[in-house]
Amino acid sequence: MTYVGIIITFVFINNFILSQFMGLCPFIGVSKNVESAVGMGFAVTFVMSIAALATWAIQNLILVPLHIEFLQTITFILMIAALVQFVEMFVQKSSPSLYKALGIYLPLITTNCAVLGIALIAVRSNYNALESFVAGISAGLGFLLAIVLMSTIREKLDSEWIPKPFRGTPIAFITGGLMALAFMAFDKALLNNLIG
Amino acid sequence: MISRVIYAFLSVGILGGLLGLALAYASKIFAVKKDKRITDLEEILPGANCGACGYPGCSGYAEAIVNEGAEMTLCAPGGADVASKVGEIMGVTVEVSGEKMVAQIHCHGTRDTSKVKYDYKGINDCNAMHSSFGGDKSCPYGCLGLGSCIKVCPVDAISKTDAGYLNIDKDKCIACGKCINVCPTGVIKMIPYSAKTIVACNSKDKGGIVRKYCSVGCIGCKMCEKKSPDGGFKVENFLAYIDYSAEGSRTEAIEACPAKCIKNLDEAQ
Amino acid sequence: MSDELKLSISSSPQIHSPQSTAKIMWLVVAALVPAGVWGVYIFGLRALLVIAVSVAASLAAEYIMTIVFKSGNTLFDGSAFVTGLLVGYNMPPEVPLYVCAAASVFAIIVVKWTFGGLGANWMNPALAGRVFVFFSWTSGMSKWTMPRILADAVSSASPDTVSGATPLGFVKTNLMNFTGTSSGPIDFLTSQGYPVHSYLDLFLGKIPGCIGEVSALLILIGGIFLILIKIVNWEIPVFYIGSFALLTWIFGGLNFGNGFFSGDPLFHVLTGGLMLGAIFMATDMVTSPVTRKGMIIYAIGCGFLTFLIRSYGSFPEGVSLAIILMNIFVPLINRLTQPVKFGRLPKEKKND
Amino acid sequence: MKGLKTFQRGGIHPKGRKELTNTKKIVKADIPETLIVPFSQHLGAPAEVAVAAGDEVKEGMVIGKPSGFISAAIHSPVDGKIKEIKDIFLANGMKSKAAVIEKSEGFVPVEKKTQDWNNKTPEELTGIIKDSGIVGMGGATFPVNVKVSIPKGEKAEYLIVNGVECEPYLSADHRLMLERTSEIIEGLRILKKIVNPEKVAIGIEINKPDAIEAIRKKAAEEGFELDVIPLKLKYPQGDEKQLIKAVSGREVPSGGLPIAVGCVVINAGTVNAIYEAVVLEKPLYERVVSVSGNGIKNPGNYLTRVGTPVSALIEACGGTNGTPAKIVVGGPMMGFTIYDTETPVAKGTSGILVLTEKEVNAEKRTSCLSCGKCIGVCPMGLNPTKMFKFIDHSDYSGAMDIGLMDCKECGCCAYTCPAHIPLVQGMRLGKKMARKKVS
Amino acid sequence: MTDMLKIGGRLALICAVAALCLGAVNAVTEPKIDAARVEKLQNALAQVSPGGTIGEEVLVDDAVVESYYKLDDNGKTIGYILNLKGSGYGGDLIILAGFLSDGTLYNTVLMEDDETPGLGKEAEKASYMKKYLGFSGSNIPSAKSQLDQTEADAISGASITFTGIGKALEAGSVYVTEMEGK
Amino acid sequence: MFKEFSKGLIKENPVFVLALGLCPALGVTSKVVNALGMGAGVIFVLIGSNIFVSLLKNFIPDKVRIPAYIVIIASFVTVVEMMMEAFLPSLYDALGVFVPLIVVNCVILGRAEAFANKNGVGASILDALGMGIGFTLALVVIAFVREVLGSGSITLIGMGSWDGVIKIPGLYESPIRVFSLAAGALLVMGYLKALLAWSTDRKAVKK
Ligand SMILES: Cc1cc2nc3c(=O)[nH]c(=O)nc-3n(C[C@H](O)[C@H](O)[C@H](O)COP(=O)(O)O)c2cc1C
Ligand SMILES: Cc1cc2nc3c(=O)[nH]c(=O)nc-3n(C[C@H](O)[C@H](O)[C@H](O)COP(=O)(O)O)c2cc1C
Ligand SMILES: Cc1cc2nc3c(=O)[nH]c(=O)nc-3n(C[C@H](O)[C@H](O)[C@H](O)COP(=O)(O)O)c2cc1C
Ligand SMILES: Cc1cc2nc3c(=O)[nH]c(=O)nc-3n(C[C@H](O)[C@H](O)[C@H](O)CO)c2cc1C
Ligand code: SF4
Ligand code: SF4
Ligand code: SF4
Ligand code: SF4
Ligand code: FES
Repeated sequence: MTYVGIIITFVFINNFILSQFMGLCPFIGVSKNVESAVGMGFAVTFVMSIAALATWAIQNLILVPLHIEFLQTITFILMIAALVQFVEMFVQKSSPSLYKALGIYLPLITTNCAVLGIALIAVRSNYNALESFVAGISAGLGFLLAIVLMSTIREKLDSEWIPKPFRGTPIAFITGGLMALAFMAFDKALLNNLIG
Repeated sequence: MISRVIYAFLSVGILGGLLGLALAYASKIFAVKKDKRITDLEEILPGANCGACGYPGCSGYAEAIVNEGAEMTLCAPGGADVASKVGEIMGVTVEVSGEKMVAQIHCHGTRDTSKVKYDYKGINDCNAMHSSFGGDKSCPYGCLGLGSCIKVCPVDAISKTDAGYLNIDKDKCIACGKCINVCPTGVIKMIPYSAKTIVACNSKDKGGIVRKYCSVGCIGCKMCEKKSPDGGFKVENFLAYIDYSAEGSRTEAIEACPAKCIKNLDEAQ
Repeated sequence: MSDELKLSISSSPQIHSPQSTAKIMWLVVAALVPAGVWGVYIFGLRALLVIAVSVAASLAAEYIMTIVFKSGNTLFDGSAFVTGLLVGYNMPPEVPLYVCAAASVFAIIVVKWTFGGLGANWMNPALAGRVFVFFSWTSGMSKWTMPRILADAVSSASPDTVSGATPLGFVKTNLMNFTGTSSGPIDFLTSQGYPVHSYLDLFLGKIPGCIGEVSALLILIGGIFLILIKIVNWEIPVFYIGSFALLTWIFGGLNFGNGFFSGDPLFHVLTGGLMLGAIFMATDMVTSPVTRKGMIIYAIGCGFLTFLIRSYGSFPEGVSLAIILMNIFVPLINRLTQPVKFGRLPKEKKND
Repeated sequence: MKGLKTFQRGGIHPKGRKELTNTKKIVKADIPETLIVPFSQHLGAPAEVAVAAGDEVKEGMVIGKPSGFISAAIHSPVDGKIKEIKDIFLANGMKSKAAVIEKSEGFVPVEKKTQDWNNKTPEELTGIIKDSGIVGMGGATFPVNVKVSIPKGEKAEYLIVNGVECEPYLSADHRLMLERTSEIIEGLRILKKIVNPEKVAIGIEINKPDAIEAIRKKAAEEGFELDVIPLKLKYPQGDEKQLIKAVSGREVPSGGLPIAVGCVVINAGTVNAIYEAVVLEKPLYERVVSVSGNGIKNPGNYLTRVGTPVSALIEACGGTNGTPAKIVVGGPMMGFTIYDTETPVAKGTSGILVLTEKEVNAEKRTSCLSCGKCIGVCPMGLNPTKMFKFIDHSDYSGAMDIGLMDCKECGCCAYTCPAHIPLVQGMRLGKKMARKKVS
Repeated sequence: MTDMLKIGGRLALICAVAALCLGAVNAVTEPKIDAARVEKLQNALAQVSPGGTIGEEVLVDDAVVESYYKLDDNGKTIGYILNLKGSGYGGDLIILAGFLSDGTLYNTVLMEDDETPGLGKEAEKASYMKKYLGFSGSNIPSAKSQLDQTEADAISGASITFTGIGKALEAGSVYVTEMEGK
Repeated sequence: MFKEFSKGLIKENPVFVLALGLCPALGVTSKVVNALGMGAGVIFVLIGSNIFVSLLKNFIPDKVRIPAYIVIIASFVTVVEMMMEAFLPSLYDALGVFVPLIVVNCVILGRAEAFANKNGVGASILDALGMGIGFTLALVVIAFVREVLGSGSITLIGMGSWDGVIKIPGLYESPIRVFSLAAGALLVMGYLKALLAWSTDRKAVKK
């Protein structure tokens, strides 16, 4: 698949949130206001792109040559966890203001399925290093798009009188559901028609 | 087969070791001191984020205690319990005074019992209505009943009774004072949690005037004073006040009040 | 105690323009009536039944929700009526009745009242309802009937090429297997023996399609009426249709193996419910941006997405999906297009 | 209509209804037996009560002294006796102290003689204005002596007279410009001496062609250099920011004063009051009030003593027609409803309207449709629906952040809103609560 | 420094032990997994094969055909089984199809897909794939209009899948005839 | 002790109340049987990892706590994965990528962090069991609603000649397909949560 195809696929068609069910916890949890959604979105994009690259290296430089693919999960997640922690420490030291903005989300990212998800999907799709990286960025951007749109809608909803039982996460899920309904406009066939 | 197990053992072990070393090293060079007391405080504060302390939420207060030396007794919802725990963490003993207070609305008048001046058309908000001639009730002291306090109460302690006046559930109230702050008429006042009675009127007008506009208002007749010799009641400015520190039964005064504006709180709920 | 006559006290302004929500809604209903009457005329009473069931389901759902949420009676503000009517207009005439009822119920209960009723929803209820049933019962939502007034043309055409497809759907699905050359959709329809192949038929509405979408003419008249009485802003329909037509003209020919700038915007504008969508649905005030600039961005977005889905997507039309997709962006657009405050103009030079 | 000046953004066109009164000559209203004179008739600190119950007072005597920099003196409108000092509600719903004055029997107003003012310095003239208790009569009742004292470092290029009178129903300024043309020109001479502007202009909406003509003619006759600018019909053109924009193309910065763009705006009626204060030595205790509305039997313009209860003035017009829906003090767009017709006329009272249901067009409020009409008509470029929603959810600082304090409460948004949402009341509530929080 | 070594060492130990255990489990499960995979493929091959012995898998470089198996009946090639890749509604479709040597489709199964349950997923059923059997080349249906009314109704709402499979099979059939022609 | 177990069922239900582990809760719930399978996998991993974390809590250095926990978790997940692929291949196919994603199921790491590293083995097992069953319960409820509405059927574990599918007449022929898709999953989740909020609110009022 071309790079354009990868981008369109992961941003729109297989949007991690709206069609793949990955990364829902932060999507619901951190979308209450636009600022934190943007912060989370960029943090996830950053980690996803690096993770996709790093796990590609593990897969192709260690696991495959040694025929120990069954250790995929454990090595990938180990890598991701360390990576996230590393990034967290680095940011905390080098830019306290950025840390204030992003820091609280970074630990959440370790347990965000989207990161491991993109690593596994990139490997299963036999992407090369650059493709994995692009897939990581695109999937991150797809997440960013979804969470930012979600947060703008939730901010609008903050100024309505939502019926009480629906306030908070229930309405967020329903909003996400309606978004997913609309995103069904983007399907594989559309991609195939578009880029042949 | 065996060789793969060995590879697995070695490679993952090495990977783990390297990452562990890197992280350990990184945590050293990137070390940032964070006062542990703040996290400890955050844990013991109730987490209601009600703002009664005057800081942006519980964690803001925690930071303020450590960094700015803020008072340790400001958390109303937590009360004495939390204050002493805060003291423990900060290494001082905190004097905590008094028992838990709760807010109560000192008016049981409704638009059926009190005279209405005009036909209000506008936002359902006490402050908005109060801007127009002090509200549509002829009584300038009473509760306007549009529920601005209900809206601000962080714990939903205030609700409308079937009779039409508002009541505060003393078990829910965390004494954050938001309702008192928002209420334009000053009809909400704090009373001790253990209080069993209130004077459900706030009118400081003379009895004759009160009679004209409200059928359940305090007329300042001093009947309650007479019926509670232990000093439980005091009338000032034509309005009866309860001295909650004075012991004694209040049933007689409740019975005697001609305006029936002294209420037993348990019944009022 | 309040028996004497009291003067009303209200905040300024003390007078008000004659508009009101209910008036707006009922005027929209009035503007929609001609297109619906035409639909019933050409598709028969079954179409009327579909509309009636949609409206009834919508009103019933609204009524139930006002009771559940203990809000005042809102049946007569007309908004549920408009939603129901538009659901009905967006259904094929032969749709199973449970499908259109489900669309209305979904629209009112899930899309509108879950968020708090009129004005609180962020997605167009009628369209969300339509998309919901479309994805749920795809085949039931793609059974088309030829208009009665085309009976002659149909009987002369070979029956299996026209087993009830809309012109747009026909062109799109059959183009996949098409190997000849064709200058454009109208030419293609003619060459395949499809009974409708003149712009005039498309414009007047002598085509199969959803009940309310077929007559571009009557929709246009209703729309102009609403624009004139300032209920609908002209920006949204004009920029929606305009950007869509432009894109179609530039890229639309590619599907036929022709070059750029050879598309047929007229065909695409007159088919597939674009008119109904652009004039009556994209303009729903609740779910469109509030400022002029925002409306224009939104309308162009609708135009682009409609083009994208129509030309490349798996579904023949793209209007409903495009609009609800853009609905998602409306809060963001509103954030980015705040009005410019008075007093931002730099101070003039003192000595000029 | 083309080519006429106006402001650009927003604005509305409510029905003018000027025909009810704009041909009615100003007549003197009977002075009632009892007058109620509030001590707070202006923007700023209430005047300090300078009399006590039982005191005898004379027409024009100071009964309230200014109590701060922004404050104004209050004068007795009649000869009589102070019956009591009590708390009353003003038309705007606020409490104020007021003197209840019983007119002495056989009181006849004194005829004033003209004085020569040409040898007075600007400072002396400002002093006279201050002592006469002149406040802006265009609605804001801002003490005029403060307004005309140009701060150091600023220069007034434009002195703009506000003859717009954009509020429906009202025609008091219109009649003043017609009937007191030379007085207004003389008043302008005084002002010109105080303010020392480069240009003097008067903006008048073209629904008052006779006033435009009269002023133009008189100024030419008297050789007074005056730019008479006819303006397109649009509410709220009379608001000073909009007027400055229309006349000079300048935009007063948010939170700034007109002087920041070199302008001073004075209402036409105020100019007349300045004339009376300086030339006739008559403090401000009398003004022209338009009494109008379909609920009034004989609408008209009345020269009314401050302190006259609304009921007395309505009586003077032959009473009401049927049951009124609202009694409004001021114009229909900015004015206040009252419930008690004993409310007195004050210095800023430009009109008394008795409105019927049909004129009011009140309907049930529904939820906001996000139609954006309120945004389109807001002359200040604000987002009323968003501010209202913030306020509705008690987020006052959210509303402040998007410009709540710039809101003029002109009412364009609420007038237009198809959902009949009381937007202006929301803005007021928001400002009130925001202040409450701050203090 | 020792602190760091302790941290690194302990993490390494945990990792290594974990890997060791996994290696052990893998040693047990892997043969089973492989066997199951082979069995599945064998079953499918047998199902679509018109007869003969199934040869080695030959990988090819083609847009649609991924690989083929020659079917040999005593030295005579009676047909081929092709591993085809088509494109459906939800992504790629992996199809195993047995052709006679004249390109006629003998039998076919859908091995992998990401289609919608109730619509495209129906193609995993033999009854769905029946519509293609017995045709060759461009006669293999790939549009609704090539079916009669009842059959067309059966795929209503899933014609993208139908077209995708049909097109892939057609390409497979053409590939077979070309191979034979050479 | 019982409290450790029971709290996970409703009061601190990981999915409905703590809003953790949402992805599998929505990703694999188009059929009841998948929910059961996923639940079983999660229970196994939860118990295993809780035991080991609480055993090793003093051995694991604080600085590499998270990587260490996650390695432990990942090991159990891999065991589940390999076992499932070997012995239950059809379930493995149905659950797809969500099996390895159990690793990042926030519930598990959450429990390791919040409970097992502070408590003894016994309590940790009970906690894991409660949370795991609570998780499974939530998944089954979601799957039940989604499958009934979206497919018109209820798929349980097949036995012998019975394929495990209960068909619901009427709905089975024309199900509301959206509920078996992503959009429907989110909607169902939203309404179930609202229902829970409403009922707890009502209970509170009654008291
Ligand atoms: C606090 C305050 C100070 C003011 N100071 C001045 C001033 O120094 N000079 C001036 O020309 N106007 C001054 N103004 C008057 C305003 O320019 C304006 O005329 C007044 O607010 C009424 O305008 P409006 O009716 O358009 O609201 C002041 C107003 C306020 C509220
Ligand atoms: C919405 C609005 C409308 C106004 N309309 C008029 C008007 O029609 N005529 C007028 O003289 N002043 C009007 N004003 C008051 C002017 O802004 C300004 O205060 C006045 O012209 C200053 O003159 P003054 O201080 O002499 O009153 C209006 C103010 C507002 C906020
Ligand atoms: C939720 C959903 C799932 C769909 N899944 C499939 C599918 O699996 N296979 C397919 O060919 N088309 C699928 N479609 C595409 C549409 O049904 C498409 O309109 C249809 O295939 C073409 O229409 P027709 O078959 O009625 O001619 C799906 C559509 C929707 C809305
Ligand atoms: C111009 C106009 C267009 C409308 N279009 C729609 C529509 O497309 N769909 C709909 O459900 N309601 C529509 N309504 C009705 C109403 O706005 C809708 O019920 C609200 O979205 C419900 O909150 C429309 C109303 C107006 C005034
Ligand atoms: S107590 Fe105060 S805030 Fe509450 S309803 Fe009464 S007047 Fe309003
Ligand atoms: S708002 Fe009032 S009633 Fe509510 S908790 Fe605070 S003090 Fe108590
Ligand atoms: S009242 Fe305020 S918000 Fe409304 S139009 Fe006027 S200035 Fe704008
Ligand atoms: S005019 Fe009224 S309905 Fe329209 S956006 Fe403004 S507040 Fe909402
Ligand atoms: S389970 Fe996926 S992010 Fe939490």
